[in-house]
Amino acid sequence: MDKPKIGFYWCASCGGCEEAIVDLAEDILRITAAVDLVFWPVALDFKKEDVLAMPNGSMAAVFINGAVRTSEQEEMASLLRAKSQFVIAFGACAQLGGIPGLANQFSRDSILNYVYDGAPTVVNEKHVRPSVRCEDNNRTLTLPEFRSVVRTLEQIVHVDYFLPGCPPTPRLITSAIDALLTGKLPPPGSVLAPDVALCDQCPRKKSKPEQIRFAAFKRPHLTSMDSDLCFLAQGVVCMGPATRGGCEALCPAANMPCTGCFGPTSRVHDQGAKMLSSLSAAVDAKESDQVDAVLAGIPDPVGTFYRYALPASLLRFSANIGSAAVKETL
Amino acid sequence: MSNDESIRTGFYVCHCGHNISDVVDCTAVARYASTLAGVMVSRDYKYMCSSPGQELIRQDILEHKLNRVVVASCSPLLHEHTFRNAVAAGGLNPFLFQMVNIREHDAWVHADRAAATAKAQALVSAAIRRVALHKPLQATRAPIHPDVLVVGGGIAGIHAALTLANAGKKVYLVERQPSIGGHMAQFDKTFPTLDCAACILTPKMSAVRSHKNIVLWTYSEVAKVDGYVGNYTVTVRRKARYVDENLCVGCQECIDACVFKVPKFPDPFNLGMSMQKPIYIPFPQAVPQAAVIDPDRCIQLKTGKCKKTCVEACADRKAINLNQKEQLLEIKVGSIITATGFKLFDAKRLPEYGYGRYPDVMTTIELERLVSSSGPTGGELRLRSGKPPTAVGFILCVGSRDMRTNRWCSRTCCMHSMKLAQIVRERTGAQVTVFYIDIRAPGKGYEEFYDRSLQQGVQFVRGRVAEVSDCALSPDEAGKLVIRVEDTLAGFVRRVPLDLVVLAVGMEPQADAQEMRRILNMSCSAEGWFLEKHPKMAPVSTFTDGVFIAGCCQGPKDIPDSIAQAGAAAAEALALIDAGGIDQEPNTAYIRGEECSGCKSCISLCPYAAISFDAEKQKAVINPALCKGCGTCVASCPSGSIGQNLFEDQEVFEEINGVLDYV
Amino acid sequence: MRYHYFPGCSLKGLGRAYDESLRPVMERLGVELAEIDDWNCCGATAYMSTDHCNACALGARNIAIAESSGPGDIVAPCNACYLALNKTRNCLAGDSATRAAVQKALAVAKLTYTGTAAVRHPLEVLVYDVGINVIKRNVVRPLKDLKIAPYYGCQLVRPHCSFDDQWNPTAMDRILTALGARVVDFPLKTRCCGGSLTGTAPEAGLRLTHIILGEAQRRGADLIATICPLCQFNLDSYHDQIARRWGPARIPAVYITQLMGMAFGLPTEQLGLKRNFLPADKLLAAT
Amino acid sequence: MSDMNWQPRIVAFFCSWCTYTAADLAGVSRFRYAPNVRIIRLMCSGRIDPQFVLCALADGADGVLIGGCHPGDCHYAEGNFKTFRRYRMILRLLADMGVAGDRVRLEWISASEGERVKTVINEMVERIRALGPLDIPGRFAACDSEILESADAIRLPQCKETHDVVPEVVHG
Repeated sequence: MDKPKIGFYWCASCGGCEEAIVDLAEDILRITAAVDLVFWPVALDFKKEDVLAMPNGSMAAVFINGAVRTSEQEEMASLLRAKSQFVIAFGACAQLGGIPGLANQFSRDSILNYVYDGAPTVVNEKHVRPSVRCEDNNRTLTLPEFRSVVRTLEQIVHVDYFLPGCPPTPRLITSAIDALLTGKLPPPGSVLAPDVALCDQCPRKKSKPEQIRFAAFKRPHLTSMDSDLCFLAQGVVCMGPATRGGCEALCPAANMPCTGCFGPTSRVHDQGAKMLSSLSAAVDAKESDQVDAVLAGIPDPVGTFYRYALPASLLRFSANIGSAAVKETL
Repeated sequence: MSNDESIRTGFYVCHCGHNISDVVDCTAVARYASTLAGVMVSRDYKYMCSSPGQELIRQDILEHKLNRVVVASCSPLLHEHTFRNAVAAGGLNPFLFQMVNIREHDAWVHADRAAATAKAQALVSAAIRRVALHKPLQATRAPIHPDVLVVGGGIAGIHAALTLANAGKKVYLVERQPSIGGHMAQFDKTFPTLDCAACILTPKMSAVRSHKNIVLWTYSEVAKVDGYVGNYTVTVRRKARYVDENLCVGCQECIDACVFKVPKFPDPFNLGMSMQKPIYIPFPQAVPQAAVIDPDRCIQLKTGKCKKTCVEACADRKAINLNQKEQLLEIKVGSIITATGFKLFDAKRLPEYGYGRYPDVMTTIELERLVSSSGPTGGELRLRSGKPPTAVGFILCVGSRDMRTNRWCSRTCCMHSMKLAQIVRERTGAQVTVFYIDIRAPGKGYEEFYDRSLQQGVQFVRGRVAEVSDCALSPDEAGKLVIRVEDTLAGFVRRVPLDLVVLAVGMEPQADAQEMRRILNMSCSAEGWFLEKHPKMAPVSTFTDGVFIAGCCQGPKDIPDSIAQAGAAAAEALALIDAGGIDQEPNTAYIRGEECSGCKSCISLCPYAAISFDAEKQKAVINPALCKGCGTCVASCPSGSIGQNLFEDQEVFEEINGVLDYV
Repeated sequence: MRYHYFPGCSLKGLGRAYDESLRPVMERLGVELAEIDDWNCCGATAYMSTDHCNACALGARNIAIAESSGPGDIVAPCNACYLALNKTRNCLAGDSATRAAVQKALAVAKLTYTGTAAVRHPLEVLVYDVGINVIKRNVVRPLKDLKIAPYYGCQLVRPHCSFDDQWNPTAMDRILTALGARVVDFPLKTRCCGGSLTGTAPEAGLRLTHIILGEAQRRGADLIATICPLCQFNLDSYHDQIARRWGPARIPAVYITQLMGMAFGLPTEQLGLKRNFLPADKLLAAT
Repeated sequence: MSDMNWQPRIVAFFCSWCTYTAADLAGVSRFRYAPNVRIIRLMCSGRIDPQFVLCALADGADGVLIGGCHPGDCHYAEGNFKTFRRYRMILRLLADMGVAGDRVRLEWISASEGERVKTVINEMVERIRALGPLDIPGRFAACDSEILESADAIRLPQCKETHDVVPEVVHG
């Protein structure tokens, strides 16, 4: 019997998810022995034509990492969807939009203006912008279209499972692949990590007091952090209570607070709203200006509460982007 | 739970006579509801809350095997219980029900039929989506502590306390002043029968003192109330009286012996028209009949350098204890009756009437003391000059029915003034004129009392008095107080010279009514009167279960009405106690143990300390007996692991979606 | 302390003594009064009741000029001006249609009404900005032995009264006490003086004037202190007619500022006291 | 959305003890006000999960009105203070997400202030009318029109959908 065929692909991603596969170390040998790797552009030389040539549904599973921002990524996601029995959103960007998703606060034009003109390291006297097509020496060059917003993989194609994390841990990857190989699969649509928030497995859990009030919020780079005490007890914003566990609390173990890459639990629609609710309700002030003064300790609410999940949140993107889009469609 | 196949909802929209159907197209609402998911029956009916209306629900549940019910009618605060009972009568769990408010929130506030109907439909859609997620719930029954606290020892508080005590219940009666009796104790006679106020009040005051079921705490205030219906913990502050009221026999020897040979401090009971010493008994019939020492005036308490002749005079009885300290006592009660009364309007706020500037302008309560046989003049009515008055005028509605001060009618001043007018006529033969806007005499025997006033020669001039001054424009005005008033029946401006002007001051909420309201978690009307749960159907109940109101703290009223309310409040408290328990809305929050990460974020947010941390399981737990169902913890749980019965996240999300359904 | 000063027509005519005495008294107290450039009639009460919008425009022009010439409140000593300008402000604050019409009219003259400058009476400025203690410190010739009836008139307190009691104002009482005078308890403080009825319907108007004079006389007042040019005129000008009808009540009526000037030791001739029909002999003798 | 017939859509969350009761009183007093607000009753304003506010906006509300007891008057001691603190942060979040702050309004209205319900609702409706439609679903649709052709499925997270797919717990 043929070994199951497996593919890996990346969209708007930093490459960390690809590294995560390499991080499987010796386990990777066991896996490659059990499957046929038929598509992995970052490691092996495959082309789109190779995928087109495969019969529909011929791959057992494809792991796609990265958010979706360009027309090419949409095309590849759709293509791989057709060729594969299971599509697994691999990592925070594919699942929730991830760090690239923070771009959803800004319009496409303002992003391009900054990247091609505004950034201090850029010299672009002719104010050149990338265009989808250009003619040069009788040749036509094309680029994929840069979409108006960042999307999660599920907003483009149907996704069977989600493997969370920035990046997913080797342990979660191995158990996901084992589940696929053995057919012991959870219900479709599941996130392949525990549905309990991170505090459950955080080594600092015991040090969190029952009565907690925030008189000030401190930022990690501006404070010296105790290496054993709960971050929230130190006034440092830690997304752990609002974030799905399963990461083995790697960040707290390295004396950094959780930033939320595993996304919300299944009971929550909007990770940021929930963390905002919990933290601000416990602010130790009553008067408007005092409350504002404490909350000012969180200078960037979107970047803090939605660091990985803005495109998957209830509002998805800034209403200003929406206004532009509405105008265009009129 | 929300598997659509199994949901069978019955929907009912009420016309409420014409109250709803005049503005909302009820048939259109019923037609719309019939198109919504899960709706098996959709009806409109004239009066859903009537017996046939409730029967309709019961029948449909049986006939159509309904497992959810939605009624669109009035406010759930009014009839939710009615319909839950109807649902239960059909054999269904009463919480598989949702109510839609299309009367108070729709038909009564909108005029545009199309817009009001669309709004009703959206609200109905919300309820039908929401009810599909409802779970069967069990109301918990809280036991009722049988003891009752009555706050305020005026006639209302006294009557409520005696009624309860006579029924065998233990009552704590807490009064702020050193004696019970309230305003009524200051009155000479009572209308319309003109029987002596003291003769009907003092026996009740003594009965309070001697009743074995009443704990009387005067000179005391309610400092704090915790808990909930059936189970209140009340902290009472007992101010230092410096006299042990159980040892004091009221012999007054200490008062006679006080180093102040003559009384020199204004006596509040007589409104400063007589004087008292630093040690005093508030008034002759005071209960308890025990002296009290004013720490701001007693030399010993102020400076520690007094001969303490009072202590000497008390001798072996040892009732005087100058080291007494304020005490905070904690009691447990199941229900509370608030009868904290009113305060009189300060006539100085209307300077045009000259109160405080002209000695012979006084208020009705001051006149009351002057004509009282126990008053500062022994009942003899004299002007400040010592002469008897020959012409007396009463100005009604001082601080009532007035846009500048208080808009409300104080209800008692017409009758009170006529009573005093008759007494003045009788005692002095003076000419008496009553200046009024309307004479309001709506009680039993009251109109007859007005007739009697007329027969006794009391003059009535209809018109709002412009001013009282002492400037004379003619010789017959010289040395008199002159009232200028537009006589609206005769149609000209009158100048009426008088030698005594009596201001019928109205009633206002107590100065600290807001504080009391907060302590007891009640609501107040915009004017500051304690708010009854329903003006007609629940006149002595409040929005806080187990807290009742009686007397003038709810609004101005006379003695018969205050006593009637006090009796009603006592009966409500008795009904609660004798029922043995009360069903509580099962809207408590709960933690889904397997989902909780033990982050403890919720624990400090709970106002009732109902959430604790289970150190063994490393999860938070909510004690349902302590949870009051506010839902703050639910809104805060960062991992969505706290649910709230009747207000689950998903139920609210469905409601949000529903209200945004635009047909 | 700097204020825009709106003297109004009366203070340039019949009520000149008020203007003459107000200026040196305020100067002595360190109050700077800058007369509004090119001011016009306030419209008085009559115009307000015949053409509301135009009357508002008339008042608003004065306020707008003041506002454009720098920060500070407006002082209007005449009770009628004080009332008319405050009515204008209240109306423009609450009635957007009138405000728009008025702004349009002002725009022709390149003026804008902002409503930032309050219109205040000298009594308010004296009691609340300057302060009774400062007034007291400036007294060099106390008015002792003078019994004075404080008479405020009706327009100061009706319908708007922001700084004193509507029925029993006391600002002037406090100033008079500070000057060392004996204040007569005077219940007719805010009763109408007869207003313009003394001219148009003398039988009604003079009766009202007489009531005030008669009451002051009965209470043993040596003088009546006023703060309104029309009140002062009525109380001062009809003694013969009043005497013929109701008997004499010859109590001189002077401005509070004249009394202050005397108490502060300012030269008598600077205070316009010679303008009284019924000379204030006792005042002149007492100081 | 240039629909001339557009009417503001406002979702209100009122606490049962004060503001909901005040809205009942407004009804009993027959105060007429604009029909654009749909009231959802919660026991306490403290129950208002910021998700509710965002959900209402994401599902098409042009504004959200929150009503609670006056400070110091909360039936549950301090639920309204918790609401207030959340509200201050929600305003900042919304500002960063391009939603004008006055689309979400918090008002303290006691049980006796029926007239205030009328005033606040009318003011709110007029304010939203002046701001124009927010129409977040329309904005989603407009943005997503760029991918419709290439994608085989568009899945948007909406609060209404999630209750029928609740994934079970999987331990890794």
